[in-house]
Amino acid sequence: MRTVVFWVLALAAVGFGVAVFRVDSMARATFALLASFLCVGGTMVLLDLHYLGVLVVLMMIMEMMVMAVFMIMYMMNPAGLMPMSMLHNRRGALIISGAVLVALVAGVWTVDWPERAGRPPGDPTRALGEAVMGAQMPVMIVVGVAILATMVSAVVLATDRGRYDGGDR
Amino acid sequence: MLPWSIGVVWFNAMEVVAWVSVWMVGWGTNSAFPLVGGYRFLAQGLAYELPHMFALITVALGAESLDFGEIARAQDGLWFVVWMPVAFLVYLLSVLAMAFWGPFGHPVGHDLAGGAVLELAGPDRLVFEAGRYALLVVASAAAVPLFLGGGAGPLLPGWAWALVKTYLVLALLVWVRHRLPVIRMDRFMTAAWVVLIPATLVQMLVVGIVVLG
Amino acid sequence: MTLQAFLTLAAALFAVGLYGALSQQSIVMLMMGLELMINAVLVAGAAFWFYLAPASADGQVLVLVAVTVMALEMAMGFAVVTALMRARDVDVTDDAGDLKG
Amino acid sequence: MGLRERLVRFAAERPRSFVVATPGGAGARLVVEEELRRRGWRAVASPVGADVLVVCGEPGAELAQAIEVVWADVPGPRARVQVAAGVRREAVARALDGAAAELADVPRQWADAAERVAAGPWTPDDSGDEMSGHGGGHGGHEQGGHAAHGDMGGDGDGGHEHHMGAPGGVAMAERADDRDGLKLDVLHVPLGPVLSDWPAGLRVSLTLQGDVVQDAEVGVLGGAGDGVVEWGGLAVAHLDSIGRLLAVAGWAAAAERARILRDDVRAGVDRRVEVERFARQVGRSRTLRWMIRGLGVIDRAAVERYGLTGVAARYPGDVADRLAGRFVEARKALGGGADVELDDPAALLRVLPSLLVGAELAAARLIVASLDPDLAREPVHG
Repeated sequence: MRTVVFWVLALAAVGFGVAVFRVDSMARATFALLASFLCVGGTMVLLDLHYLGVLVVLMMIMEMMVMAVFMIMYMMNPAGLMPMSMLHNRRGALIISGAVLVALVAGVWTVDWPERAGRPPGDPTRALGEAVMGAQMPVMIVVGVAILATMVSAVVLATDRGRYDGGDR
Repeated sequence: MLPWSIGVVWFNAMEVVAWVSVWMVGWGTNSAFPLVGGYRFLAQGLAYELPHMFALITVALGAESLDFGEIARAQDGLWFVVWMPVAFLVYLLSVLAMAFWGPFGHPVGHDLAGGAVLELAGPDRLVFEAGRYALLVVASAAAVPLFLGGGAGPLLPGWAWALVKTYLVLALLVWVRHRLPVIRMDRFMTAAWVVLIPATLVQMLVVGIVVLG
Repeated sequence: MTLQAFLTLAAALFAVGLYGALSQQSIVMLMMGLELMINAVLVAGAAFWFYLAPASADGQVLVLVAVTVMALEMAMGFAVVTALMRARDVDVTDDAGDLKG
Repeated sequence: MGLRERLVRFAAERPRSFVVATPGGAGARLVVEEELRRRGWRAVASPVGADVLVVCGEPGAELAQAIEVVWADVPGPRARVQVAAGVRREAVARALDGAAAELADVPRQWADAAERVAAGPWTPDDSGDEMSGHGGGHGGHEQGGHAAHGDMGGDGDGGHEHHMGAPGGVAMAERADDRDGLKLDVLHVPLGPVLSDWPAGLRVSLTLQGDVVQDAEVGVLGGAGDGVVEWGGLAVAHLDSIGRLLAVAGWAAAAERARILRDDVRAGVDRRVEVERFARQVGRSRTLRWMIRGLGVIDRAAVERYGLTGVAARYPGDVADRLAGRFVEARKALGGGADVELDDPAALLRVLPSLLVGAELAAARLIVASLDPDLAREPVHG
């Protein structure tokens, strides 16, 4: 039963992933990407990573909504009317990504992966929590500083004066 | 299999789906006013989401669990509403903002002749309004295990108390509907980020100290 | 539902993302390609945690970091596109290739 | 009487009505609003959610055309009521009863629906000329609709039933310099003559980027009436303006209270104490002040430059100051004060564009509601 669900979600995720670059409306591309992420979140719940799976769902919905705003704002040429990607680099891209795919899949199926070390804990979320607050604390600190740096630099880069009158007050 | 051990995160994830649906309604009807209404709900979402998340985290910190049942049981001594008033207030505000109800009804505001729902008639409008009321009811029902001690209470059985408390929270939210002017996000956003977030953080600090102490 | 199956899914997502990133003109679409590639990292990380080292939570922390990186990448991407739009009123990759050697 | 008739009758008992005012029809609007409240019928903000379209006063040529387009927007079953300018309460009651009966008349509604289906779905090219200028309900559909924020109708978005195949056929959103140094899509949205709580006959065509007004151009669609409006006293006019401003600010309870007080004062009941208490209650509301502070500031220089008179001149400042000013004027008028100089609509229309540019759509609505030009006194042109 879990295998069937997995394969359904996997095919859906890849299908939506391909749809992102096939579809001709910006909003649809964004929601195709969102659907792909939701499927990935689903697969993670299958791996008993309930917390991380639902976290991906939560984060991705909010991110994709903000992305939809920017996509529509900046996609000056309506993708549906003026085809965007030129032909030559499409074929080149296809070849490169195809090669990468073949290489990766070959690697996946040939390497004999080591046996599992240890049993998954009863509650992976608690294990994650204790790790993040304990041994992996430096990781959280670095991530926190990275988020702060991104916030500051994004604001500096993006705002000039602010389109609302209140911007300069 | 179902993620009940992380009920709070699941509840939060399902709320955010409303962002997608209201934006799609506004954008899909291909008319200017609903489009503005849809984008207003995104601004409202960004304004209420962080204080709301911190309020939920405060509750989870107090009960040391993300599961609704655990949280309700953890309140048998003292209800969270008593020693987490700021979190409860912020939660109520975010319930209003989540269901764009009453003072937070700017996305479907009267000044845009109905905003996102302007072009909806008949069954579409019925489905949209039903979804909105359902969101309001579910969110106020969630306030019971989070802050009001779940089914705890004298005399009546657990489920009766849960219903009564949900009804009270819902009555409060419905009463507020016309009582306040609509709050616009260009002014509420700064207040939300500058006042509400620090307030919930201080509340979380207090709860953290109490839980550790 | 074996490790190989999950890694194949990750490889497929990575390839689709790479194709998107390489073939699209618009920077914003290029960023969506990158997001898909990080999505692949997410799946791979979760699979490795479950199938190889579930005892310790390092795999989960990796997934957490991958989710954060995805958010940061998107934020910075749009900041760059906004700055580019304001400076040069263009959002297509060809016109923004000044750094090219 | 079969179940179906009983159900239809029950459904038609309390229809939702969309009230449309023409410049000369303000008096009729007051009577209609009072009658609707007495019957408990809800007045809705958009024609799409309405069953009965009530037109107060005689619209001019262009306004009539705008009302036609709005009438096409009202989904069936639908009924239409035309109320003359100097109408009495009984006439309005009879007209509304007629509308309720018409809604319950199933065969007639079927005929109306069949005729609309025969006319076929709406497509942009046959939607009349540029000046259709219909109201908020349908505001952006023509010009703004296709340039919906840069995302083309062509790529099929949601419920749009027709697909614009050839890209040439679609009015693409042209791009203009943003106030923020970017070049983004421009959306032309008319705050049309047919909009709830909007000065009758006024049409402000906005150029929007996002929901920030880049440019505003004011137009007046005349009414066909003789232009004189008997408000029944200055206090009634002020209370009506206060009610509409509070409705636009989204404070439904206070707007309703203002309208009840307005109707009582119009009926001659002495409401000075209640208006006093109501004024204090609205004045105390910090949320309202927080929301309308600093919008549409008119300083002394603007008063001279545009030759403003009336409330805008006597109470310079932002929307909050004008609201407080209207309360003071209403209380003075109730106390039998000397009649003061009314606001000159032409001057208000001149000052409007300068106030609206740079404001958000919601702020623009509040600014217009705070000025509330009564175009009936405006010399009808265009």
